[in-house]
Amino acid sequence: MTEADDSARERAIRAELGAWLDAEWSVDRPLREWRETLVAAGWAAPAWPKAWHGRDFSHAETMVVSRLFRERGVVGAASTGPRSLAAETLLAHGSDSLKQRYLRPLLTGEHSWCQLFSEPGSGSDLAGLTTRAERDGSRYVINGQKVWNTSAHHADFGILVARTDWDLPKHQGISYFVIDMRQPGVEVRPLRQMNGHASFNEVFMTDAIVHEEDRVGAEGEGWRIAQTTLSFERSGFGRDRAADALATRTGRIYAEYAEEVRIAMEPYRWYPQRAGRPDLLLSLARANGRINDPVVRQEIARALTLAEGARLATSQAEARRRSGSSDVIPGGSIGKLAASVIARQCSVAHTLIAGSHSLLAGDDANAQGLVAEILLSVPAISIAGGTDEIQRNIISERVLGLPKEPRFDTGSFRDIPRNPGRA
Amino acid sequence: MTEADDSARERAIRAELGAWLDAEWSVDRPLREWRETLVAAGWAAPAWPKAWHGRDFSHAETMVVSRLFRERGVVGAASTGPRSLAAETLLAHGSDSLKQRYLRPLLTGEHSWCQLFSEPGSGSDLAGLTTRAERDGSRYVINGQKVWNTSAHHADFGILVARTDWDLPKHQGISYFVIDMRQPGVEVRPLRQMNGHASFNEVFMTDAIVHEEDRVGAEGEGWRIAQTTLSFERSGFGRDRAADALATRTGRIYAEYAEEVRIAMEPYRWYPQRAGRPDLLLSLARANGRINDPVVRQEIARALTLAEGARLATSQAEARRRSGSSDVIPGGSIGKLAASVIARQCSVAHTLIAGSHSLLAGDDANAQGLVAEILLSVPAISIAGGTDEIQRNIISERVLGLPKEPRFDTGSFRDIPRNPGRA
Amino acid sequence: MSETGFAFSAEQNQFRDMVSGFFAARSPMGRVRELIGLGLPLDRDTWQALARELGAQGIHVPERAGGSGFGAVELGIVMEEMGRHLYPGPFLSSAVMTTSALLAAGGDAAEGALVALSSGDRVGALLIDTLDDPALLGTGLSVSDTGRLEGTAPLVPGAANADLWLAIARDQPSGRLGLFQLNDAPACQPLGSLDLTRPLSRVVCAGLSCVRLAHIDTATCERLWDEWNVALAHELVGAAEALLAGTIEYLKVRVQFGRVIGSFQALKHRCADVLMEVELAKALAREAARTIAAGLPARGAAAMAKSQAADAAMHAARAAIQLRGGLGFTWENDTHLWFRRIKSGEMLFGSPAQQREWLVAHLEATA
Amino acid sequence: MSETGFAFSAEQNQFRDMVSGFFAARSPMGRVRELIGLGLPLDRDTWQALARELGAQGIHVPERAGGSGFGAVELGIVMEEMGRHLYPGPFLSSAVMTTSALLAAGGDAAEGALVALSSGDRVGALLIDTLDDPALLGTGLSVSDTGRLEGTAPLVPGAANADLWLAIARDQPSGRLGLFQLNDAPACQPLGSLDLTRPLSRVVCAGLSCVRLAHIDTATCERLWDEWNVALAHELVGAAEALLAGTIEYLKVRVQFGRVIGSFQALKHRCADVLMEVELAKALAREAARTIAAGLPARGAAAMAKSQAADAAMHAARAAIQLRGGLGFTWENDTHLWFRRIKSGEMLFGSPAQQREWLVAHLEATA
Repeated sequence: MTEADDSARERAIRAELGAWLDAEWSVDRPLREWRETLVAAGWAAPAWPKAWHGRDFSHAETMVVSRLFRERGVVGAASTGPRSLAAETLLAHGSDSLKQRYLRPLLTGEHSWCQLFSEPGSGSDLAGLTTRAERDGSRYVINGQKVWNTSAHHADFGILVARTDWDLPKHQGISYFVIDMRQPGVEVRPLRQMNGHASFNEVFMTDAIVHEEDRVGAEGEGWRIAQTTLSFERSGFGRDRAADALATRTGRIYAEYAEEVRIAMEPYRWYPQRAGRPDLLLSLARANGRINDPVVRQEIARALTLAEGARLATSQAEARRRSGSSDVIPGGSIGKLAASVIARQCSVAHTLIAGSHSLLAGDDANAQGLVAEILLSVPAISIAGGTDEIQRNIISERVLGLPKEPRFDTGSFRDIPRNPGRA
Repeated sequence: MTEADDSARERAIRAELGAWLDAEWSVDRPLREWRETLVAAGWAAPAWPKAWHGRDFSHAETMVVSRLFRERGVVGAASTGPRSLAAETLLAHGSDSLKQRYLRPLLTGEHSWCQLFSEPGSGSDLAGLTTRAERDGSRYVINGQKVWNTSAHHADFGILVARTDWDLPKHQGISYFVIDMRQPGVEVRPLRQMNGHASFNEVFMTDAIVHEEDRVGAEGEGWRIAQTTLSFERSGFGRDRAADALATRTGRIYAEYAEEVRIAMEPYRWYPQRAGRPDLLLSLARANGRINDPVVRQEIARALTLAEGARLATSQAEARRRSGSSDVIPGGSIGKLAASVIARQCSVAHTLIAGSHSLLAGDDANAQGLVAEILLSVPAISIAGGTDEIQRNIISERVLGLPKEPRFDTGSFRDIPRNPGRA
Repeated sequence: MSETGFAFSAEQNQFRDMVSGFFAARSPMGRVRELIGLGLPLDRDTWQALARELGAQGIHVPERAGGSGFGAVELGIVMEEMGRHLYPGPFLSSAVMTTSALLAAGGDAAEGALVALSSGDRVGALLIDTLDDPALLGTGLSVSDTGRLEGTAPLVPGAANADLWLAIARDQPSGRLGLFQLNDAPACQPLGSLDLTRPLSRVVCAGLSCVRLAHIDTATCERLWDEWNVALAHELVGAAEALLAGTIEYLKVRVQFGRVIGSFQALKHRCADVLMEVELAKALAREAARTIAAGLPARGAAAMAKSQAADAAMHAARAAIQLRGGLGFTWENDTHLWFRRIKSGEMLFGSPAQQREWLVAHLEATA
Repeated sequence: MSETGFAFSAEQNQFRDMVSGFFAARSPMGRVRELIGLGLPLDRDTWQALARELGAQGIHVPERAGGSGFGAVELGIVMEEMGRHLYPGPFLSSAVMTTSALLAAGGDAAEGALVALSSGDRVGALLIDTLDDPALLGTGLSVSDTGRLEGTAPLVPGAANADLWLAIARDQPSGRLGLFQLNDAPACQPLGSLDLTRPLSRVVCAGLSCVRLAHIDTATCERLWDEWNVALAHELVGAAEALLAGTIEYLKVRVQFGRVIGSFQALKHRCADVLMEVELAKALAREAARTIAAGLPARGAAAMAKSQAADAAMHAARAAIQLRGGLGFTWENDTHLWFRRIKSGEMLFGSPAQQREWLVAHLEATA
């Protein structure tokens, strides 16, 4: 398309959507009811196929819709938490029956979702999972334990990977399911972290039931399908963070939306601290009277330099990608590894700045306890979402082309050494 | 023995040796002639067997001899360079013929020795050596290249490991030889390091000849015998460094001895710089006016703390060993790894102290060029005598009991992947 | 600095085994967790058994003052095992800080308090106006000419368990520093603390009646700081060794990708580095204790021991969390309790950076 | 600091390929070694071809002064490739230091010199009394009221090859800093230099006749320093990338213990860390060049770029030596030539620690 075409298309979308919003949008409507209308009209997820609540819009066209929503303060489809992961995976791999049953209530926010992938016995080695899905006629009986399940305590459904065949090689015996979380065989327990927050859950499945039609893809296709979920997760969920601002507006629908966001975002409250808060270093050093200490200044400068370097590396890579250059290092592993280094350097600097005040936590502490929360949260950043060690493997193998680690997990899964567990 | 016995024995030795020295020792004797006398009388290496120039003395008895030599300023047997390595190995594993031919001229200093172990293709993996020793009647024909051979350029003989059987597993096909360095098939080339010194050599062997009677031990025993040499090398050669002080005295024999020491020690001139010279940090910081810079002080303190910690760790381990405690971490790997960390930290501190003067080298530079030599020598300490990586393997496997690296070098040596080389 | 190394005697090694056995039996991690859950009340039985069976609280107190008559080396042994087992009693505040202050003050007046503390009958706390730098002592607490203590001790370890109170404050008429004993317990405000086994309080003193035990000079204050830092260095070493041992144990059994993760070279090498750092810290801590026990100047030795121990222990703690993956970040796993204790050990009585500055200042002053 | 990233244009990428190809063809390592062996004489053919074919020496000089009319971004490209190929010509001293000083001075008088330098006909050197800190400029060199330059420039890069001389000195009657052009070549004393591809000289000026091109102020001096540091940051990035690439190549072929050593996890991870550090340095260097090219204040950007580039490159150099084992420590292996160049890049115009101090000072001054 030429630029002229682009702008004609933009005007057309704005005209159609504008007229529709004039007719339908009101801050006084109940949130759920509004979203039913939105989904029915195909404006909830315009990038989705026409057959499934969407309009087959291009990325650029979808941006026009988001922009107009933002301008008019319109609340969009439910997109918080693992909902989007489930939606994208179902769209890509789900049967019509699955799409039929789950996509609409997912968009309206009627159903909340969670992700059941990691297990206590398989962290870095996700494909080593041992949760069992045993066929019993037209259903599967699920036994096993999952962990690090954000929002599982209020989820209606979960996307689940479990092992259906123990004789095949590890990646081939896995299947992908939608599981009903509101059944007796599923128990959700909160999992508290060292920083005191309980952002995750453990999920125990004991003879839990999944019906055959809730399997996504064929048996044994689970690992391949999970890659869709994981790559979407790595890309940052596609969540429209700009929409969070709506939560502060007044009006019935905003209040309901704010509550939805509050619940969904609760587990992520400490995430900024996990990254080390380089933004606070100078102001805290000033406030604590340490800004003129040359040793403190060195540590602050190190942190700020690393943080700015990582920010620029990302934005320049993005610009190169946009310009079609081939000089782009694939994957986010370098950024992820840098984030760990930055956060640790911030920890060092914050400790030095706070002095003996870093002994305190909570309301009694410096900066409303943020420094203590930083010190206790930073250790997570080099673990969650793939440890530093895994990132270094990826960088050295996929980017630098060094040989892979020798493998000890080929052949039938049954014969591979693994951690003792329930399954 | 009781303490009383000890002291009676000490008096007896001192009496016998004292009388002998009164008769024989003179600073005006030629060095070689004096040593012939010394060896003949069994005072050159009293710890050695009576059959081989010694007196079967215990460690304590030997110390009495050294002490008296020191008191009287007596020059002892030749012990510089790789001589001691050859001597200890021959004593432990050599045939009578070998001992007969080599031990005496080794003690008198008539013969100089070198060690031919490392190869360009096998550094960390010494047992992967590919120098060939092919039998030809009663002799072996040697082809291959050795490297890092200190003093090879003036050595008369070398202790050599070479492969005699390519079908056995790698450690089993190696044999140990004494090679005559003064033959046409042996070419010695100096090897210059990045710091400008040429302390080592490369040795090229092309159809060099070793006679059967110069094999040490049986064919295929080379690896086991080399362990004797290596463990003696790790223990620090057993060289009497206190004797170096004699080199500064006046008198004919001291002048000859000084020349012997000068030649032997030439390759080691830069070794103190390799260790980073923590002893110079404070004085250089004062001299350069940087002593009051808080950032410089941090780096100096780090270096001094590490150096003092390593010194104390060694001396405390020695004290525990003496006291018979089982709480002793085996091997010198921790100290070796610490030495690398200390030297690197010193590099950082020296650079910071010198500022733009660290751009200079040689006589024009700060501290007579020592800082430049430190910066250019420190990289060696984490490589020579076993890389940091090898030390960390040893510590984690032998001290911490973690599993060994998976092995890819079992089976016939012929089938193991190796570096391309001459052999 | 000594030329030759030293090794513990058979008696000292036996004492260490007893201390270690005591904590393993009387204060296992389950019990530590239980006490934390209860808000860390003093387990007086264990505290008194520690005094009765091991004489730990008075290990460095002369026998005439109710102690065992040993010194800094044996105190170091106790602290090292305390760090290893994460004992949560108020040992640092009572047996180290308060007791050392009393020993420094000397005299008959101090002796009564020493007897009470050594026997385990009383638990001491020391009010000071800084935990950072001995040079700042006396800038916040003062005693009027009528014997009234005024001012704030912003961070006081062990206050919640104390029933014998001392303070270092400035004697107002004379302007000299003194060690004072309080006649009544002050009001303590417990503070949210990073270290769950060693919580802090804020103590505001508004005219509390007290008596002066002794005047103390700047050199004595520095000496106290050195002693406390050396004790902490031992605790940090013990904590680091416990974490490393636990990490190794985990690496030997945890399987990923069909192999024990302890076979991955990057993980092995990280453990080797931690061990090396801890070994240097241990050597420095022991030498510093010996220096103090010999009555020699210990400024440099203490600074080196504390900075190396804190850095090594923080590395051990970070590795312990990282190498356990997500597990190490959970509340249920004990690793974070050590992480917190190590962080408090790191920052009490001067950060590693501060110690390094003191080291060079000391070397320059004595050059 | 920009909100969105930038990418090189197709023309800029093409220019980089040309520069890289030029050095690969005209200044391969064999030639670099040869020149070092000869005491590093100027290879005037290559120098002039560099000007003629690529316009490198005047890449950031306006067209009216004989240059190509580009800016700091393109200069950065040249420097990056120069670091990658270890070009040993006097580019930093002539095209960066001297040329930037002339550009800063401006005016007709400077233009003649700019034309001569851009064309490659002349090689410039700049006499300054410090390589550490712009605030120290003018403390050692001064010009008398009769136009005579006095004093010592203790460390002068590129002096041995120069035939056009400038100096920053203090104008004695007025006490103001100025940029001066010398009428005659001064006497140079070559110094033993760590960096074999960029040797230094000492220049003593005893009444050398010179003319003032312009007065310059402190802000201009700082700006020059920023530009030089940003150029060096690019060179350091190029050098680091060359070393990392060579190391990876070696790790892929070198066999020990029956396996390619690049399969050992500890070695792989070290390379990954170096790549990450270099990627951050590259991003900072490019952003800093863009900031300078846009005429924006670059104090912070330059400090970040230089400190990160120097640290990353030193890590790359240490890894390059270490991972080659003994080979990397030999004179015959080229690694040490990069090590030396990186060390000089690290220390010229302010060490990384100094850069960090400047960064915070700048942020505080503009907060």
